[in-house]
Amino acid sequence: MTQVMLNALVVGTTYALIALGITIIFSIMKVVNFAHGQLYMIGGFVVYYFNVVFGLPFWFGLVMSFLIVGLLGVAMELFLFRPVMLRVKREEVTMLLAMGTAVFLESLALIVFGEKQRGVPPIATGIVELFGARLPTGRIVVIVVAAMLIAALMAFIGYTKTGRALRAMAQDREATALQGVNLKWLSAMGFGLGTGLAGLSGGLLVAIFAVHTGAGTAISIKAFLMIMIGGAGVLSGAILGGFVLGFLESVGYALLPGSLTFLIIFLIVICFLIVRPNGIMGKPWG
Amino acid sequence: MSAQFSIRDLAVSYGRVRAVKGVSLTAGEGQIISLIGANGAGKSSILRAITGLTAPESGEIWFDGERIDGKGPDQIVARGVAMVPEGRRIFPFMSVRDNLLMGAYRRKDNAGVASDLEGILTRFPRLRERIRQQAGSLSGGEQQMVALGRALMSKPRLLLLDEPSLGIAPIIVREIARFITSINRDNGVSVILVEQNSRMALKLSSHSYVLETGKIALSGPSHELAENDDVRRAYLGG
Amino acid sequence: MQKTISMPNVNLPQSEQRSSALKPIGLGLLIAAAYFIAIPLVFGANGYLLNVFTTMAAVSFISFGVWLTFAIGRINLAQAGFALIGAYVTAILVSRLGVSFWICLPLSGAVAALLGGLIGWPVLRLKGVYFAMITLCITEACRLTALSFPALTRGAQGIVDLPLPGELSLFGLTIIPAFEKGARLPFFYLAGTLMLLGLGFMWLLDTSRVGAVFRSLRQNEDLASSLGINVAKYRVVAFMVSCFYAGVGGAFFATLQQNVYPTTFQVLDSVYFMVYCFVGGLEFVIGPLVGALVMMSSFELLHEFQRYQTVIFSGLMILCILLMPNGILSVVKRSGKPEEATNA
Amino acid sequence: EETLKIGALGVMSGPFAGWGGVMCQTFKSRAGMWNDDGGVAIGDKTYKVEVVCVDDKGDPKGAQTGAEKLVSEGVKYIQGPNTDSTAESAKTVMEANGTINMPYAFSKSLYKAPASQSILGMVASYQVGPVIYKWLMENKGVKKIAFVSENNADPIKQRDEGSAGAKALGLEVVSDQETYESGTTDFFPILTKVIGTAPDHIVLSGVSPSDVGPLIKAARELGFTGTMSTETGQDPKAIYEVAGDAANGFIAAGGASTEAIRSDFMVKFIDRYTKDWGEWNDVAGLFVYGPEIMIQTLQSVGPKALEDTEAFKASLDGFVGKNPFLKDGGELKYVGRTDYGQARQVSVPIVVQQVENGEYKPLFVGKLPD
Amino acid sequence: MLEVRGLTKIFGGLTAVKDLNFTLDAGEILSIIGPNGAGKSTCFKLIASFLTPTTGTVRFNGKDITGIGPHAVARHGIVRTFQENTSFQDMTVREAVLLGYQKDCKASLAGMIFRSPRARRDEREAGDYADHVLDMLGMTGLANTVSAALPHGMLRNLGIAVALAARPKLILLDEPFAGLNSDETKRGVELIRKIRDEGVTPILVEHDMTAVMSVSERIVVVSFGSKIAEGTPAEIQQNEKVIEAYLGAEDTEIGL
Ligand SMILES: Nc1ncnc2c1ncn2[C@@H]1O[C@H](COP(=O)(O)OP(=O)(O)OP(=O)(O)O)[C@@H](O)[C@H]1O
Ligand SMILES: Nc1ncnc2c1ncn2[C@@H]1O[C@H](COP(=O)(O)OP(=O)(O)OP(=O)(O)O)[C@@H](O)[C@H]1O
Ligand SMILES: [Mg+2]
Ligand SMILES: [Mg+2]
Repeated sequence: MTQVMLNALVVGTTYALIALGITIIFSIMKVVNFAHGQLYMIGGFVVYYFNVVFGLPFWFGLVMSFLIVGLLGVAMELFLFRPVMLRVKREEVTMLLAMGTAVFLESLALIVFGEKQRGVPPIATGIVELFGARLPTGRIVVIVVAAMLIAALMAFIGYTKTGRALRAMAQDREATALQGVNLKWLSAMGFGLGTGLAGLSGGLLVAIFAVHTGAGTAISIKAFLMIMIGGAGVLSGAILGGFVLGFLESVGYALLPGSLTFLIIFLIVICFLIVRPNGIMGKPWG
Repeated sequence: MSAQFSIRDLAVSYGRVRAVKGVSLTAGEGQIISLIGANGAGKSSILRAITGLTAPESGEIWFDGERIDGKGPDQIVARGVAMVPEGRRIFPFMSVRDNLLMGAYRRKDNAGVASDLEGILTRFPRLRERIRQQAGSLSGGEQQMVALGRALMSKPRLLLLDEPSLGIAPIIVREIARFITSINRDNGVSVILVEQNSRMALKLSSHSYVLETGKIALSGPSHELAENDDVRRAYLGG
Repeated sequence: MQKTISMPNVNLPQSEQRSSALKPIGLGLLIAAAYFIAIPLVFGANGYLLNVFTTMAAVSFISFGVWLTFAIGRINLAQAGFALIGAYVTAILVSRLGVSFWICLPLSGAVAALLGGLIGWPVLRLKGVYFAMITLCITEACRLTALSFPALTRGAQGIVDLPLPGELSLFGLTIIPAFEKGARLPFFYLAGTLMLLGLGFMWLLDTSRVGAVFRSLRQNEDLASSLGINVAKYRVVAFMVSCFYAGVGGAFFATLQQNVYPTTFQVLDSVYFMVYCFVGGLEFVIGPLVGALVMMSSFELLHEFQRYQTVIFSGLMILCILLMPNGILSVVKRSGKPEEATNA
Repeated sequence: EETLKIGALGVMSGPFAGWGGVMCQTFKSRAGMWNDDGGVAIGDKTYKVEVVCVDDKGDPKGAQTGAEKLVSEGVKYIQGPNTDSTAESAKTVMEANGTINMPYAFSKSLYKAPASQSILGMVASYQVGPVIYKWLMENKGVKKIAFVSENNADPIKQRDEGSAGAKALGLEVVSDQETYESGTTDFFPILTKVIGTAPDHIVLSGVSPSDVGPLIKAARELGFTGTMSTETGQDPKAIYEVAGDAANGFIAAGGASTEAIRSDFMVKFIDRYTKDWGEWNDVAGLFVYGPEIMIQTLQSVGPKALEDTEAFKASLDGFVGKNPFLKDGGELKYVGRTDYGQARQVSVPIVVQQVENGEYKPLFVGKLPD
Repeated sequence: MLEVRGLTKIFGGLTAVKDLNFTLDAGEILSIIGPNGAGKSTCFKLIASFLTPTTGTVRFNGKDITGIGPHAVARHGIVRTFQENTSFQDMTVREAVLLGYQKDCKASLAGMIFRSPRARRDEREAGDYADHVLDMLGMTGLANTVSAALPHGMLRNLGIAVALAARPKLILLDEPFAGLNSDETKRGVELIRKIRDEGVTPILVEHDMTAVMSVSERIVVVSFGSKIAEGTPAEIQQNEKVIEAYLGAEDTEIGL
């Protein structure tokens, strides 16, 4: 059972990291970024290319995965989402745009990166035994880094001026503009931050998992599940949702037949949302 | 009295709807002027054009000898214009403190920000009690105080107020009125006040403009307008 | 200020509406005639094109349902799930009990609608992304259920080699002859008929008072309920109609492909049903049809580009959204009521 | 000079692009080699081979439309599709139009009468599975076996068949109900339970290429010391890259590209594929048999088969070709009478191999039942 | 006609409405006033069944209608308007008002879709009634304007028009004069009298004291969720508690 709990911790931390980026974008732009998984995947490939193909250090690749995918997000905001949002009658259209982007990125990645599964050399070797459970050192490094990233992001959003402005923008764009905030710049930055986090999580997790061009959609769907559980648009909700899903998945696999685990998780989520339509803490950026 | 602020021939349109059709007005430094007029007369549209939320169709807006129309809200705010928008528009899921600090977004002098925050909390003791509370859970009057305080945090030299008494209990309306006179008197902030409560508007301001369907129908010193028969009938209830 | 202008004839707007109703009906019949006669004449021998049109028609039929849920302001990603349910109902009844396809077709719709009603009742309280995501969960749950209960669905084995539709006769009179192996035309006509019936019903619904009520739900449920409109009832009705379309469409596809697998309809299908609505234009009843036509035909046309097909396809899709964010039809026909300057 | 248009229909985008995409690329590279040699001679004429790839996106509706498309372009011979559901949907078109296809899917109803147009282009999991298990019992002393698979139709079916095969051999199946969802990143949770049942051997049934590496790595990290295998073709480099040394000893069924057994011709093909697509993928070594035997059969039947697939089908029972990919050569023919009651399978050799430092080392080569 | 007994609503830890009691006779104009956040709107929501009270009952014409749901309450004849501007954004004024008539349509669902004679008759009746309502509110000229393009004041009127189209017996008006100038407010007051004369009993929540004092026949004052006073306008204006909590005293310095 220790192993199951440790699994839940690792899965939960990685999920929380994945859920953060999508939440940021959702809360500031009201865009459900269906391309999140694809950006995650690209982040993984960025690290792979820097680390394995170009032979540079993993950590350098990780920084690059944040920057490159973040810039990609800035471009997406400036050239795709903003012009469309200015002219749409029904804001759901942005969902369609995100979906188109997802398909585009995925098919492009298939041509550029090929169909194979990729991995990077281990960032740490050895395995720690804890009360009879096994925890590879690589995983420890990754979840520590992930936890630090999550904490840093929360601090940034919660206590810096820019973070405060991001939160404000999520609630009322016009009122935010009236405080002297340059919305154009800030929303591009916010979008970039969200996608950058997607890239970063993909880049970080490639160290213990692996990445391939088709991984995106499944990641996106899981990310949606997490933010639904936690409450769409709430940072702490995303983190909580990540941990809850990680826990459900690990414990579910341990106690139930594998084929029923996700069916039951889906049913739990459906029932839960019926009872609590806004997730655990559904308010924008509480 | 120098004209710190002036508008010339401003026109604002929403699609095919022409909301403001050639309005000119001026405000001197340290003056309170008011805009009154029927519903849909275009009062809010003028304020939105001044802060750059809505791009004017034509006309000029001058502030401190500089033309500011066509600039973005961020630049206009940076020049010392602040607005309390219609319906308060506070950030409901942020604490009162964060709401107030948002007002100081443009400012770099952290010490000054801290002391101004202190000043506002002293002026509105009720906000001090609720400093950590989410602003959305405050009552309407308290929210109005947050909106006013937030606008002041940017240290404006021109404050635009869009119907600050809307939906506010009479006792609080008086408090807001006192507040407007005091910041004008003590801090020398110029104010453009848009009000349906014409009595209040004419009392507080030195100069008033009466707007009808996007045009200025009447203007003059407020105490004179208050005596005008047409104004009395249409806006002061007899 | 405001003057009271009395309307000379209160019935005028209605009579106007009725005469203008003739135009779409005429247009519809014209399109139908063209579709049923011209396409077989021109492409009759080409199984591929007939198949494309068949699939397109059936897919747009299913998408009409999604369109209706958009009309009540819900992003519905459960459509593939209910299509899967419809497909399984038909497959099980046809293969195990030998029930006629012609009975199964509406029955599948009814079963899907019934299940949709049961699930929809609580779920429709959700709005926005929450509804979108929960319906996505429903689609996934349908696939997993099909996979996990082999006693009923044969699970991973799928139900294969379904018979083609037999003849439909009434009082000894053959209305529809039995489908022949490999013949594409019968399916083409069946799908076309479904599509036109589906479209016609949607149009009737949309222009009726019920359509207005649905639109009011999208714009403001609280206000609608304060007026005595049973919001819960109407949205469940809309959802059930939507599920009925899905069920019938699913049954059609099961028969067209003569097999059903848990993967026959999955999340991606739900997404595409929704995409067709968007691409055509959410304001227009015929939107899903136009969307499906444009998207599916352009994907087929881009086949030339081989491994760049999907990239170009999605690139064009993005471009299309950039240029026509309100759907293709919004460009063809300027929508909306005349904006009138107010004279306050 | 005429062209011979041949199709490839399969999933070439999305998570399973590794199947159909490689199938299409293999076919194109092989066709390029034929064309460089001046084309293939059938009867008196030589034909340039033109490969038309159609992406069905893994969607049964797409597979049907795609099959119709190929038929309408006059294609009579098709490689693919790659999954049961797409193959079943394409089947309706194949049977109605008399088109031959070679699915890489294991659903038996594709190959059993009354179906007659589909030929299984590879070794089915239920054929290679027992062979591997038997070898493991005899050489590694495996007694307890566990199965893990993705929660999807094809893998689950392969798992069920594998499990039945293992039981028939007298193995104790300690776990065969554990599945993971498509797109799982962390396999610790699912493997924790499987390893908890203390198997000697774990079979990854129908595992998608993207999941093998992570699965192996996770199993080893969880302290699993037994053996592992899969029945589908996998690329050893990719596995090694992800799992590192943990990948060593992993057993997979494969094509004929391992150094120890491949012919010079295979090397030439590998070079060609690498030149065309940038990197060799070992799965291509599986897909290359289909086009090969297809063309060889056409050559042996002659021009009439180009128009009429009945002639092609009639020749299946007697056809004997040669296998150019193995060092030892050998025959290529159609088998499947035991499993399907008619000759509807390519007699691909059962090459069982083991990963060693990113390369395959063959363990043994088996033969399909007739 | 309306009887509110022991109405209490608790949100989390906050008691928004506390043990509120009042009654209302048909044809009487009642106003509810009180400081911001006193629970006036919440009280309306409780009566209109948008919220379910924690305890207490609402009876209408002798029937218990507590918590039966907004549409059911509307069918009993109680319709509310909203404090914020609320409309069907994309509909024209007339379309919105037509929709208000929905609950009185007698055709079945299928009948409406397939245009049964009954449905066509409904449509005619709805049209006539909509025109009547628009005429009454002086909005006939705006019939074909899209709601979203209306100025604030007209939106408030539209809210009332749509509510009236539902043919209520009791109409709950939440700040109907907010943002109207005194001339418009005066006409609003007239309108309320007219509504009453047509047999619809209005209850108002309003901060515009001039209007409240002139239109109301009785006033209920709430503060922190409980009733602190009740009486005629004249009584209320003199009530110390009300002045302290709500009205305040004139400030000579600013002259208000
Ligand atoms: N976003 C918009 N789209 C279309 N028309 C608009 C929009 N905003 C305002 N209008 C129109 O512009 C005109 C002026 O509106 P504005 O809000 O400036 O008036 P106002 O004087 O502030 O009125 P109020 O007292 O109601 O606040 C109105 O006729 C209104 O219908
Ligand atoms: N859904 C809710 N959840 C939590 N608190 C609420 C909710 N609705 C209202 N409240 C609180 O209940 C109290 C009463 O609110 P209400 O809206 O009834 O006041 P009001 O008397 O209408 O004030 P105003 O005159 O400003 O409109 C307020 O403190 C408000 O914050
Ligand atoms: Mg205004
Ligand atoms: Mg209120």
